Amino acid sequence: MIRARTFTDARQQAHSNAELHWWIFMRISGLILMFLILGHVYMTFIQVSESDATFDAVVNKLANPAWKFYNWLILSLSLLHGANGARYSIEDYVRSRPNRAWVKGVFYTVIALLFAFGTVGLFSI
Amino acid sequence: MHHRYDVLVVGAGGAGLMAALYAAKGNVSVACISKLYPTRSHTGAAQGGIGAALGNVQEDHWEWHMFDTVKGGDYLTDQDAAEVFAKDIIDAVYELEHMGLPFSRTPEGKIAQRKFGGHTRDFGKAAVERSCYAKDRTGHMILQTLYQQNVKAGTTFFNEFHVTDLLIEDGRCQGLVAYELSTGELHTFHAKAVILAAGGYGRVFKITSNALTLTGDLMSIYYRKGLPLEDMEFYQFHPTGLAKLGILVTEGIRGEGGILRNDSGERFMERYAPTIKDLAPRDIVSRSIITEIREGRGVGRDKDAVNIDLTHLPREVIEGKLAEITDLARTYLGMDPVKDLVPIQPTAHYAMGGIPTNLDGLCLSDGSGGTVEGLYAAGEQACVSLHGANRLGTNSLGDLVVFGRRAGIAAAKYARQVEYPDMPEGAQRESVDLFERLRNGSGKENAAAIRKDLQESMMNNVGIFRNGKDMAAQVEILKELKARYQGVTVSDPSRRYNSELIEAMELGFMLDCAEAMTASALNRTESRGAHDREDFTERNDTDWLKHTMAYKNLNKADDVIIGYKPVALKGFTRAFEPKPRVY
Amino acid sequence: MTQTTAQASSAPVSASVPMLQLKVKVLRFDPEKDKKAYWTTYDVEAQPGDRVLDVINHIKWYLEPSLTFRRSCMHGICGSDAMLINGRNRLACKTLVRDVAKSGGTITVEPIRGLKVEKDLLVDMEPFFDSYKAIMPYFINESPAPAAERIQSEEEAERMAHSSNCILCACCTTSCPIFWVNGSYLGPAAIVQAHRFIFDTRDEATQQRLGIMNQNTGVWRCRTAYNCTEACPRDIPITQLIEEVKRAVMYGQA
Amino acid sequence: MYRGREGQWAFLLHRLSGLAILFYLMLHVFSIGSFIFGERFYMTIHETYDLVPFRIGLLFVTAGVVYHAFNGLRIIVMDFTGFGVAYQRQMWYGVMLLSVLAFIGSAIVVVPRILGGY
Ligand SMILES: Cc1cc2nc3c(=O)[nH]c(=O)nc-3n(C[C@H](O)[C@H](O)[C@H](O)COP(=O)(O)OP(=O)(O)OC[C@H]3O[C@@H](n4cnc5c(N)ncnc54)[C@H](O)[C@@H]3O)c2cc1C
Ligand code: HEM
Ligand code: SF4
Ligand code: F3S
Ligand code: FES
Repeated sequence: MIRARTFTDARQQAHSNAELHWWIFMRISGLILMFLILGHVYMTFIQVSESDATFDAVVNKLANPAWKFYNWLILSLSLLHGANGARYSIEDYVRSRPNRAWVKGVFYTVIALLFAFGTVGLFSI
Repeated sequence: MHHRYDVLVVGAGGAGLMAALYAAKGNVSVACISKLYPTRSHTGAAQGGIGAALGNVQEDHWEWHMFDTVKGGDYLTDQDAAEVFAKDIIDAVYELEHMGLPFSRTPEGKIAQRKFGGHTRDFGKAAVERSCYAKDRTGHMILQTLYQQNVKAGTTFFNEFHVTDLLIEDGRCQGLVAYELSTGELHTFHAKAVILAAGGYGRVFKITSNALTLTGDLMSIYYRKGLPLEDMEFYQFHPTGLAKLGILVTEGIRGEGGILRNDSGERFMERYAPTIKDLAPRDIVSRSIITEIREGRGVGRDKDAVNIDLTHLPREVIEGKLAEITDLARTYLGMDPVKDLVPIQPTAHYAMGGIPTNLDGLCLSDGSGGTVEGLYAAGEQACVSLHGANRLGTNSLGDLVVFGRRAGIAAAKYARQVEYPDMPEGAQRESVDLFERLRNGSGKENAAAIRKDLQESMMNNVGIFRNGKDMAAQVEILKELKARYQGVTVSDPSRRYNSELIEAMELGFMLDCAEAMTASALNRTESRGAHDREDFTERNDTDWLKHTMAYKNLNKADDVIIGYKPVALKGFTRAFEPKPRVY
Repeated sequence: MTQTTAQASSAPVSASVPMLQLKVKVLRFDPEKDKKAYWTTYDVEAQPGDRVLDVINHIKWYLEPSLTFRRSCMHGICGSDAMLINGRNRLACKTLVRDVAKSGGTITVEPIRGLKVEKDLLVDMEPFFDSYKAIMPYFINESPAPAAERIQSEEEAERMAHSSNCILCACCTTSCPIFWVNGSYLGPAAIVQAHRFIFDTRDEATQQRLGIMNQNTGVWRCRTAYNCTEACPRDIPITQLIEEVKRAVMYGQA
Repeated sequence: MYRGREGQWAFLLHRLSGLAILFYLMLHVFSIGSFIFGERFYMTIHETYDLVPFRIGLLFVTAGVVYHAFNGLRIIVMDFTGFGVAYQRQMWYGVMLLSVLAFIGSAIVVVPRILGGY
């Protein structure tokens, strides 16, 4: 047996634009990242292997404030973009409410720590 | 389980949903019980449109519509019903529009209308645009819109509940019993008023445009109480259904120039209707097709169809104007009407007869004004005698909304005035017995095999052509089938979702409908409207301008008592004298 | 069927059509007695032009009466018989045997995904209809109606041509990879219904419906996987409609 | 497995590549950022990246980035234009082509290095 939901039931749904804003953010940050990351990959492609990124090479390049900013933009945008993308997945696959809460909590903490760590690193050179 | 509602509606097709809406407006508690989810009801299959004299395209008046309905019904139509109908339907269509139904529009933005067989201006002078439509899915839109409005109104639905018995004592309906498919439980519903709107019973025929679930359940239940079924002999066959499948193909194919051909490619309509050939009326074409098939000139593996040939028409016409048949032929036959001949065959389509009611939908218990208090009926399963001996295209959808609404209003009004009737002792007894027998019998009969035999024999003997000999034979066949039915035992013991049990029960209902239909048809020794007898080819107004009322003889097995009811030959303000029905 | 017109008009249509020998593999489950769903294979003879539903009916009527599924209209209008046929969501009555198997071949039939299986091919449809009801699937216009119809142009009526065609069969929603894992997603069918009203010029509750679509469970969960569009038996361009609703929400909030 | 068509696989790959890149990014930020702990620590981490599995993994990450970036573009075009929905399939094949090219391109650079042992 079903009792049809009424007009007022349906109207009482909460209102928030958060999902819309995240949706727009994913597209805009994606567009910007597209240039930043493909540029980054292209420029560092010659190195290809992480071991080419020697201490000195990295330090030298990051001495330039423009590169600092470039890298910081990548860092923050891609972490936010990636974190929100991962949130989509968590909300889809982690179905039990309590589990979802702590998985999200741990995940956001890791992202925040990484962000702090990366920022400090970038600007401490 | 026990439930109690002021008004109960059985069936959630167009008629049931309309009745539920209006009953709810009458300030009473309402529940709708349906064996299908509401949107699965067969009202959704209707394509053509709903006729109303809006006059959006051309001048039109309700009097003209009333006349067409009466004439279309071969004067067996009750003219008071036709008058109420032709007036009310105008309002009802506007009301559907106000409920949001997405009608197709005229360039001025009004509801679009088109021509349809039998609808004329000026009492038969010329065709008129009267059918209001929403593309080629008017019924679908009506069903969806009415369901939506019920969701809005918060109607309580009991979906996938099969009504198995009506509780009627001393001429008063007290409620009903229903079987819940998901649990196998029987529920008793106690009510002040019950509205029946459970649709047709086309599945008694082998080839039909009706759904597998249209098995005449409530007609049979009514009939089992010794109450009458009216005009059961009138059953409409549509000439063009896809071969084997019975899926309806619009009349437009002939209108656009399609040609019917037999096995040798001959254009056989030249022999039956030399002047207008393939454009002859529905009944003549249906009869001609059947003659060809009977004389062995059919096509197909069983030689039981003829071809419709569109190959001479330009591709644009076929794909543009006949998009629907093109799509159906491609989907179901893998044939392209542009290149291939499409096999078609007449298909059982619509029951004019059913549970007799007065203009408010109140059920009649005999032919002389007796009623069943608190019991109402509407839709295809009811017979207000709007369609008489032959229904006009687009008048059924109108019937649903006009008389569904009237039944809803009347039932709510009645429910407000009365107390709950007492429930009878052991309300569920008959239903329990029915299921006990089907579950625990010892017979080995297969219900599907019996159903197949029923459908084939009805198609052959009480189909488009009827004669005394075949129908008398059918009476015997039905006796045999009913005897075999007693030997049906359901093999699936489960309680939940036991669809085998349901199908077996439905077969029992179908057998009853077939019995009443065959007896009524055998009894009427004339040809009128859809009832065509080879042994009595003329209409006979002196003896037969009356409705048939078929009663089950409760004292003698397999016996049907035939009674009659007068035809209302006058409306409230207009009346049309019976005349020969020529177009 | 590759016969020519000449043959079709003179020879019986299907006399020459051979019967196909098929194996029909059905995923069966009866919670009353089974712990797990299991496959059963039935040998069936069918004509190429038979519907898959005809074949399943045949199995039920003559081979395995307890086989359970929903069906009614037999021609794709009632929306009862959505099933997973050979790995895709289809209406069994709108799928022909010849399109899914050759003679000697196998047809697999499973219940649609993401809804609880009640018995064999029959699933619990309540969650599906609940999401339908959540979008306020009814016309709302509280201003007094005119005596006749509300005027609407042909173009405005055409805006609803696709969305109003939906028969609520659930082929789309149960083919959506997001819905499988996340039942709180309203799903494509509900969004199609919302589209029907959002783009109806006569309706006055557009903002409320856009508000519902704007929620976490609404239109933003769609990841444009297109399974819904491929599955729809009514050829509704569902993904396109969903994208239109996304834009309507976005511009509506701007 | 549901026999979906291009759109289903496009979605699945987009999600997988996105999560993979995120995972890589997290490692990358950690390792690059680790130079604040001094050169020794930094170089130790980076030597482990020289292992063959890491190098091959990088191939896939590169292809994944290219796929995710261009499919992201495809999604944006679908979201904002009717054209995008109509030609989503064709666009997806374009995206796949680019990803394969990127994979081959980086393989040309990386494989000799793996074989050459540096
Ligand atoms: C292919 C086709 C095309 C048509 N085209 C047109 C057209 O263009 N114009 C027109 O005017 N008419 C047309 N008709 C006729 C018209 O559509 C039908 O007569 C009409 O829809 C019947 O509506 P209904 O509400 O009486 O029953 P239905 O819509 O058939 O509904 C019956 C309801 O009763 C319920 N029910 C049945 N038995 C039980 C039970 N035992 N217990 C509980 N519930 C039960 C079912 O669940 C269902 O909800 C067409 C018919 C067909 C088949
Ligand atoms: C390079 C340019 C990039 C573009 C153009 C881009 C674009 C997009 C877009 C448009 C979406 C939304 C998809 C949808 O709503 O269906 C998305 C999702 C996502 N992106 Fe990116 N992105 C880029 C880079 C990245 C990076 C660097 C990461 C990782 C850190 C990342 C991780 C993700 C994840 C995890 C998702 C969620 C996937 C899903 O839910 O299906 N993206 N991306
Ligand atoms: S949109 Fe198509 S697939 Fe989805 S429920 Fe409606 S008709 Fe079925
Ligand atoms: S399948 Fe699902 S993700 Fe969107 S495009 Fe269809 S709803
Ligand atoms: S049985 Fe009605 S849609 Fe298939």
